[in-house]
Amino acid sequence: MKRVREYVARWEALLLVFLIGTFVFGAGVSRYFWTASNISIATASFMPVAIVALAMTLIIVTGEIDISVGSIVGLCAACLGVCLERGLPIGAAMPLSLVVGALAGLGNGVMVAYVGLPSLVVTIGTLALYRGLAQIVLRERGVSDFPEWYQNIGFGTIGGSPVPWSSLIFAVLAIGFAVFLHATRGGRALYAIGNNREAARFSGIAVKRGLLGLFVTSGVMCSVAAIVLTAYLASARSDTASGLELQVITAVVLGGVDIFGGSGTMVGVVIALFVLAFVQNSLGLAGVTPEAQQIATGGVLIATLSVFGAARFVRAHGAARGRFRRRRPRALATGGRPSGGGEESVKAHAGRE
Amino acid sequence: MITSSETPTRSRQSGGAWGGFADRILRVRELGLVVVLLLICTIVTARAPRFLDGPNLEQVALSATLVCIVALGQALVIIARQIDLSVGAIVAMSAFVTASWLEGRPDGGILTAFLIGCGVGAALGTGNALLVAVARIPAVVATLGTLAIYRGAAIVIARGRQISATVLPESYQEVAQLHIAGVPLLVWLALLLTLFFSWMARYTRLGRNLYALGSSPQSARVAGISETRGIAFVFILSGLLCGFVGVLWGARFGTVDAVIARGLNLEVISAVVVGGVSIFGGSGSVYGAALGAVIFAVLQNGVQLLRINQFWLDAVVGMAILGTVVFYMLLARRVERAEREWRRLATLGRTGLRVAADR
Amino acid sequence: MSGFPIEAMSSVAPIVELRGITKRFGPVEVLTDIDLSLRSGRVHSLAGENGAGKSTIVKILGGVHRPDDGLIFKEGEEITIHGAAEAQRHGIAVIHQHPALFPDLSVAENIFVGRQPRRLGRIDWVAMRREARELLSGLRVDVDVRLPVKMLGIAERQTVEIVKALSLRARVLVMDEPTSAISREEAVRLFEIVETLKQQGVAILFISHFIDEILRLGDDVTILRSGRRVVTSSAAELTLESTVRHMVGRTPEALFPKEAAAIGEPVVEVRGLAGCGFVEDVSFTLRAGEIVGFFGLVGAGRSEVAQMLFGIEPPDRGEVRVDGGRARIRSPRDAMRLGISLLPEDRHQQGLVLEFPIRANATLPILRRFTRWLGLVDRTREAEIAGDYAKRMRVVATGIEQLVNALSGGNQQKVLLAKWLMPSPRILILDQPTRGIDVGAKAEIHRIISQLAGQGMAIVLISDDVPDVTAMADRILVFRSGRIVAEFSRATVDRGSMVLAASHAGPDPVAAGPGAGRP
Amino acid sequence: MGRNVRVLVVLAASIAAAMLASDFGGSHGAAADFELAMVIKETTNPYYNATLAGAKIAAEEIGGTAKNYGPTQSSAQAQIEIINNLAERRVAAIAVAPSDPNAVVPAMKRAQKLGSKVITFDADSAPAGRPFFVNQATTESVGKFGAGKLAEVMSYKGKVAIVSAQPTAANQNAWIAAFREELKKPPYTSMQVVDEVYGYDNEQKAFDLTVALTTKYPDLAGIYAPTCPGLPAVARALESVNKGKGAVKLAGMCVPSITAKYMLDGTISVFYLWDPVKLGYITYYAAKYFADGKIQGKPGDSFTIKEGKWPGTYKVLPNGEIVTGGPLQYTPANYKQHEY
Repeated sequence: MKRVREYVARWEALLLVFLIGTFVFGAGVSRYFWTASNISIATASFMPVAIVALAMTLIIVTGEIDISVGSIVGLCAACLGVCLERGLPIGAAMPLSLVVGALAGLGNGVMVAYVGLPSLVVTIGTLALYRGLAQIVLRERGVSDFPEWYQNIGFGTIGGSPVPWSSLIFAVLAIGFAVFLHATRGGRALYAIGNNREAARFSGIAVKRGLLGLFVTSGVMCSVAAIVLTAYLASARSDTASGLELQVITAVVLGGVDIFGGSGTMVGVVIALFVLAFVQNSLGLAGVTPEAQQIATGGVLIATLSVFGAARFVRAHGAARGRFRRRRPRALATGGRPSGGGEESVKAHAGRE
Repeated sequence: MITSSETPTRSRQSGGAWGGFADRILRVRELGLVVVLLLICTIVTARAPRFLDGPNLEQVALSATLVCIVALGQALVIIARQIDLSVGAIVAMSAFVTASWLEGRPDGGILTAFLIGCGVGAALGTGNALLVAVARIPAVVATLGTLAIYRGAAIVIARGRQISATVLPESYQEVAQLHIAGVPLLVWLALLLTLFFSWMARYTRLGRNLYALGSSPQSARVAGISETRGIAFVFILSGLLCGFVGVLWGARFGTVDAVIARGLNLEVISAVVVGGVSIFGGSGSVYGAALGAVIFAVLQNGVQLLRINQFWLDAVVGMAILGTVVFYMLLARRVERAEREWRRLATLGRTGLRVAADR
Repeated sequence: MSGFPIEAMSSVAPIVELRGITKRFGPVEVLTDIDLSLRSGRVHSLAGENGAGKSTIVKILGGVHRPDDGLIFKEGEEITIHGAAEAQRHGIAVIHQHPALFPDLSVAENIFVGRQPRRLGRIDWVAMRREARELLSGLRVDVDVRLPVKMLGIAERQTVEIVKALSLRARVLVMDEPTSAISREEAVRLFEIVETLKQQGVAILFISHFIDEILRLGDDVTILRSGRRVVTSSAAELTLESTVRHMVGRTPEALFPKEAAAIGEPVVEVRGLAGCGFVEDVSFTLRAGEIVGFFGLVGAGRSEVAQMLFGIEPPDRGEVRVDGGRARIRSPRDAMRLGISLLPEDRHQQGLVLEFPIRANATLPILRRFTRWLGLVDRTREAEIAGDYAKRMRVVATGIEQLVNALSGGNQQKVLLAKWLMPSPRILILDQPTRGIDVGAKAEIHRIISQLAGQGMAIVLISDDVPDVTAMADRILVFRSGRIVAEFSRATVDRGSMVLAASHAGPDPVAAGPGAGRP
Repeated sequence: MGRNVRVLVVLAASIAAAMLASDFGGSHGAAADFELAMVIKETTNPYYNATLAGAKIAAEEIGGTAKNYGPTQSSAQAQIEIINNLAERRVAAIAVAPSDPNAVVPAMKRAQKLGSKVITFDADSAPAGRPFFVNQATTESVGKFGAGKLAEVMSYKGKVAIVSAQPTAANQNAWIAAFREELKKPPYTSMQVVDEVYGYDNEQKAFDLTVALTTKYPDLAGIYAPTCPGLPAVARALESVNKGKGAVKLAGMCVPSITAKYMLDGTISVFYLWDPVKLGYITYYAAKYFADGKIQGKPGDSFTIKEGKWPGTYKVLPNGEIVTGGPLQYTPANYKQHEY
């Protein structure tokens, strides 16, 4: 019992081994893998997904989901494109796209938190809606001619170093999100909501407002990702980032976040992001076709879930014996150990573990 | 004696005012769909009378059939409180496998082709079933994973090849052209399947068990309904129907490659949700999902005919999904409120004594 | 008073009989040497206070628990009941207070789920509805069998469950507190149904908190106390008073009764509070240093009043004054600002986040206090204070980082208490603080409550445990059907009349029909 | 816990062992041999099998290898990843057929910086990204050809609709622009373009849209469909509504292998493309010579193929293009010679 729990709790450690394994594998398949420029570009190419995954982690921790992220990125990219067409400087277009992202997230959030619809259905709807809006504003046009300094956000590196600008943005955001999730009141509240919404409400946590805030945050992060991705692509189009949600959710689940909410760490997700990025990169360097990479990604997702499924099964099995039960009240008065208040029984309890 | 035996004190006759009201509301979903469908048709016809032309209607119906058949399976999956995101990939896989089998056989073997397609579909559906029903991985992520795997595998198998009308047997392609009593065979097939699965969902214990599972898995366990078997059944069935559609796909479009039916999953889920199947399981009807598929087909054709810019289509679809779920939500709340109000009055004793009306 | 004459009792052989049943959980014996006979056409009522062992008997009959000692006979043959399916095979059906049905399926289907009548391989809906209708009308119940169950009230759902049991040819019906969650009128209907069932020859075990129901409905009555059978007798030989005496016992142990404390100024004044659908006209005053007991049965409105005061469910009408000023409480946070804490009834659903460690659970409502700039939590201080409180509550655990789901019920309750004391409330509402925990922990919690009152805290203690309330409370308000129906002071309290007030004794509600039984 | 650590150690060790067992640091001498990496729009399009076949013919003639790299579905982002990977592998030459002319430019520049020779073929990028573009046929010639031939079979009058691929596909947009431009000219004044729809490279969409077009314009006389997976679907849709076999004149561009049937039965009246095999062939030559330093890739440079399948002299035009040929119409007589 204890071992399985520890095992899951140490998911991050296992991921780290995976990551190291990936590096070993990458170095094995190509002598160009372990070069500064390759590490740099592999990192840069994954940053849009990574940025969106940060907010998605928070959403999944609360037990909700946002399928519409790819479309919000597309909508924000379209917004950047239209602004550029209209002659607006990119410096002004970026805040505007942040506002658009926030509004898109607000739409999701209101429907989920205040109208009370399931987030899966809402975001499937907005997945189509936001992509449609992007198509309406940008139609068949692809907008390019972004200024050089802006394009640098996507591809360029800081000074002479191999560190891409986008990874700097990600690093700052990731630290911010990790601190928020693990060290602040708000983060604690998210876990509480994900584990037991009712108890969170009884503890004075504003659940609805919290969820609304999360979806808005997700919208804003999508917008940041759109800014990075548009710079990376040097081009804004209505189909930007279609299918992004799949990679994002894969990364978050691989990172050890329970799809039902309540557990998972930002460190796990960040490591998982890098695992995915470098698995794809090394497979690419090895000349493996994209579809094989796709199969590999799907397989990794299924394998991860099987591990969690097994852990959950063991946990549920334990619950049947009155241990580690989740969400279900234990009838300790009539079953189990009626004299649990005593020092003795707790020792016995601990001893059994 | 405890009871004043001659007066049954409470009544909820279907003939009574309340019963009628409740019945009406319960039927509103499918009825509303028909109304919406007619409304869309009317609007489109008013602005573009050619909508009603024979060939156009026929083609709209044909477009609806493929989505419709997949939606039947998906409806049962969702009724059982699951979801299958891998449908498009299964369609592609079975279509490609079937087409490549047919490629060297100009003289047909159509029945075998159908068996192969359905077999591939059922096999892939079994994969989903194992993951969800046996390994207990949540359906959303499990089928998200298999979506990637199945699609990837299809592409690997196809190796960038397209199988076209040029090499496919004529008899196979004619399947899509056949008419019976002036109506295309495919439409008949979809109609038959819709009727069959509506019947199955309503008139067999198996079908009712799926509703029971979706409505309350805990109660189902108490009632001795096997969750594992129910979930496995719906996923395998969904796969099977996708396989069937895969075969029809090649016959209708004449060209098959590994990337066909991309995005079909969202299209199908939208049709099912708009068709009134609750995403939480347990309620909704199979023919509602079929109606949902028809509505989307008409909507797509209508957007074209009304010369609405094609770029608006996705937005319209998104609005349609959100609109219907909000509508169903409000409807459910309204029923609940009516119910609560009724209870309150009953508790206050004002309507507590209602004489039974005869049936 | 009802169907069969008393003399018939011995002449009818029992369908199911329990002999010398003993059940232990660990070292604690919860049932000792219980004999019980259920006879065709007779209602056997089971009475007893919380923890007397009633629900354990239900679980033994339903196949959830197996007795450690003793035998079960069915029509003279010894049987074992292992699991719900086996109970069903023996013709024993348990009607739970909250039936496990399928909310989206119709009444008819719920009755016949998994064994719908078929004709030519298809479900014969017409026959199914007809049979369902017949079964229901056999009980003289009139429910549209096509309605989905989610549109029915609890009473009607129970009826559906009963009909389902009958259609499964149940000969023994165990009704576990069926009336505690339904209205009086609905209860009256239920009794009519029970009467019909009797005539059909079903044996019924009826469990209730309502003594008048027990006496009126039961042909035989068994009264339990602390897992032992105190008396089995014909209902006619018992009176309300004697029943209560048997239930309560002569010298119930008082666990750490409240120490005297100076009672100060009024802190909370509630006038005409109404809401949650059925709570009406609740008024009371709460003073500093005072413990006010809310006594009543489940569903009487006690918890609802508490939740309205804490902003979980905003009231429809009424006025709440805190320290003389009118208070607007729209959310738990508003309530906490006014110095109100609520220790909720359901520890697992509403109280604790089971996957959190003790520390995080305890500090959840007041995390704000440990946050520095940007909302960062000061873990050191958090751990310090959480540890402090855990120590004061004498929580037994490996440390404050232990997850609460690994704690015993009593220790979980102490963590919950610590959680709600941390905001330093002036008004503390405790909803069943000692439910489901062992004696030692109970005494400790009582000690803490008493101390808190001594420090001038105003306390509401909600409980349906008679000795607890009488030992702890300075004043007791008795709730029934959403209203306060009686008030006792510490000096004048009499357990018997308290129990009677809570359980509908007064003008006879059953005989008087619908609408009666309300003050 | 101890068990845990052991599990991790064993896991790590086995991964390491697996890595070593696979050819760690093995022979990666590919850089010594010349490889032309052809970054295509999508791997599911048989057209690119033809260009690769051409490149392979050239490779036989002058040495080296050619290989296709591409996403399964047209996506600029996926192409960028691929170019980046190829650049990291220091592939000698990369020929790109960009999905988005601008998006690939930074990646192409980066690849050049890392030492690969990067050119475009089939579709052009923004000129900043490449020294030259191997063009199968000029945009104008493709559009003009379609317009002229379609007008001929339509007798220079009637309504024309266009079924395009992705709204963002630059190639298609350019051809369609040329097509529309051509139809504005005097001989075509009684022809009007009434609509343009996007089939998104999706058979189902193209099919449904064509049906809607024929309903919307009952007097529609012609359709121009310069989209490869789209054209067979358009043809099949016309047949399904009984407007096939020349009732509505259809002109389009695709490869014969998947489309010939509809040309043979008369549904497609004008069926053309260019020679993709030759495109691949010339691309390979140009890339190899460029990588070998035989040409600088500047306007005015030229190279000559003396012995080979398509001998001749090819010149980089002032606009940076090498044009390999022109539109090629497939007829029942010649389509069998074009096995792609």
